[in-house]
Amino acid sequence: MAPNSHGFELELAAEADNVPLVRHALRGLLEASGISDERTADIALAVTEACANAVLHAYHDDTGTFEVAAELAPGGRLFVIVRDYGSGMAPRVDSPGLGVGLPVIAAIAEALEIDSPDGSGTLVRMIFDLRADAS
Amino acid sequence: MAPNSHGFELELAAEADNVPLVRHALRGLLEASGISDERTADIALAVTEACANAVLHAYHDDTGTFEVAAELAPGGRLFVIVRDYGSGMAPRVDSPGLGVGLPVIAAIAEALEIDSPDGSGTLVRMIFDLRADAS
Amino acid sequence: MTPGSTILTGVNTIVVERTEPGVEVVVVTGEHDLSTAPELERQLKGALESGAAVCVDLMETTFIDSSVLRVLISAREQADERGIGFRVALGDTTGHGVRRLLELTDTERRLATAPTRAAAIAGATNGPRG
Amino acid sequence: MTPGSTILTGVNTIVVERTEPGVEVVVVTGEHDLSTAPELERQLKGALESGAAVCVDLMETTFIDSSVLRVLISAREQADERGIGFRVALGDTTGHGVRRLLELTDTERRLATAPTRAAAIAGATNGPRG
Ligand SMILES: Nc1ncnc2c1ncn2[C@@H]1O[C@H](COP(=O)(O)OP(=O)(O)O)[C@@H](O)[C@H]1O
Ligand SMILES: Nc1ncnc2c1ncn2[C@@H]1O[C@H](COP(=O)(O)OP(=O)(O)O)[C@@H](O)[C@H]1O
Repeated sequence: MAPNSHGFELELAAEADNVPLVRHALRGLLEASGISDERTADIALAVTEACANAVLHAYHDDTGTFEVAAELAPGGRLFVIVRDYGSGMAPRVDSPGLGVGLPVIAAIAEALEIDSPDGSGTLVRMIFDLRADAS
Repeated sequence: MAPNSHGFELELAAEADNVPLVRHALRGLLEASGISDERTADIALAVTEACANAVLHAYHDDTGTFEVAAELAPGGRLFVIVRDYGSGMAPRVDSPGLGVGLPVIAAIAEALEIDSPDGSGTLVRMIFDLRADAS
Repeated sequence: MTPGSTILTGVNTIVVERTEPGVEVVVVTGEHDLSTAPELERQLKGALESGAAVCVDLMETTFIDSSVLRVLISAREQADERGIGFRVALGDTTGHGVRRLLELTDTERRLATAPTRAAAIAGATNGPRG
Repeated sequence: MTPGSTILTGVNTIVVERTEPGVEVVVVTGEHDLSTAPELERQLKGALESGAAVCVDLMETTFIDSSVLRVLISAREQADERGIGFRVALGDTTGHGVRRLLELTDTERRLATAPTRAAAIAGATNGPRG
């Protein structure tokens, strides 16, 4: 759980109040690496949306946990994984959300990957380009 | 564009009437490979949703094309790529759709990957497990 | 927009039957997706404006995508708002592709389904919540 | 639900100011997401029920996620429905994280924005479409 200069890992209860903690860790990592504030804000948005999905959709009425791992990679990239052990991707026509979470992540990240390992929740992998002018 | 026993590639105008053609090619490929009707229907649904997104969201008022490539891989897997050259992922709060396309794909596919190569549309990669009992 | 996939599979049709009094039966056959969803929407709109109850027969439907599901859900909502009887016939002969989408999205109840066409017609003509 | 992130960044607050006659100014400071969206929703509901015009001040907001955007869009829609003046102040001091989400989702116009707090208050008190 201790951040270091290359990345961090967090394991958190799937509760809304824990999502700001993830942004805090992420900012710590990116600021130490000299990434622009703008790019940091973009990445914080995408990672927040992924965490929000784990909190809002993975566990229905149950409680559970989610994990976030971030790693700075050579070549100016950041890898982030958000994983839950909930229901797996469950499309809902009555989502309380705005429905823009996944497309927002896809628009900000260079690549978004969603795995649904059988019977063990959802794993969301994001790759971010850290150059300030990356879209 | 000719289907063969291992896969097919299609390049189509981004129009709704072309989406059934993709399912037709997909069924040809999967039937020849002895995949169960149930699993074929699941995969047809996921691929349809990806194509529908290229048709409905990529080009706004413009016209354009989309490409579909499918390949049977060793180990009982099917790789499918749906690519457009449109706006790139553009989250819309007023989408005319039901908003379940991406989660439906993620629920059916073993893995869903969305790349937004700078300035050249959206590339959606799906990996399907072909065993009949895969979820 | 014509049902462009007819040539591929032979029987992708949307037909409104008015053989039973007081109910319009919209029979959806074969596979349907964004290419035919607008036509289905038009037919359902007509049926909902007819004053009769509405039954959507999916017994011979092999495939639907989320565009079609959206049209069906919205028809059911409109029927409820206007107090029109509405049922969707979804049974053993309905294709796996249809059931799968309803299962994944947990929308079977939202559509007010009945297991046979006769049951759907009976349910629809008993009023919106009959 | 308390604004749980206050300890982290010091100033994530939602404060309703009633210093100007005829307008409730909901001042959103710092970063906000699903953890504070319900509180914002409650405050906006209260403001919309006060009978006054409503201004949401995002001049010192550094970050919002789509939960917060949903609450803002829905407040604007409710204001329009009830004929209540509504504006969102979104200016140079507003954080990049806020602008980025509005850009990506193309929702700036949908929120009825004004570039300063004064302009937002003036716009809101001139009526819903003033
Ligand atoms: N971690 C998850 N577990 C289960 N379902 C998920 C998860 N993430 C997303 N989903 C499903 O995908 C849908 C789309 O997610 P998103 O685009 O973020 O929109 P929203 O969360 O606003 O509905 C959600 O409504 C939900 O049904
Ligand atoms: N190929 C694409 N190009 C641009 N935007 C896309 C594309 N695919 C998806 N999107 C965006 O992602 C959103 C979510 O897609 P989806 O889950 O399929 O729901 P729906 O298509 O019903 O809105 C769409 O509303 C759209 O804004």
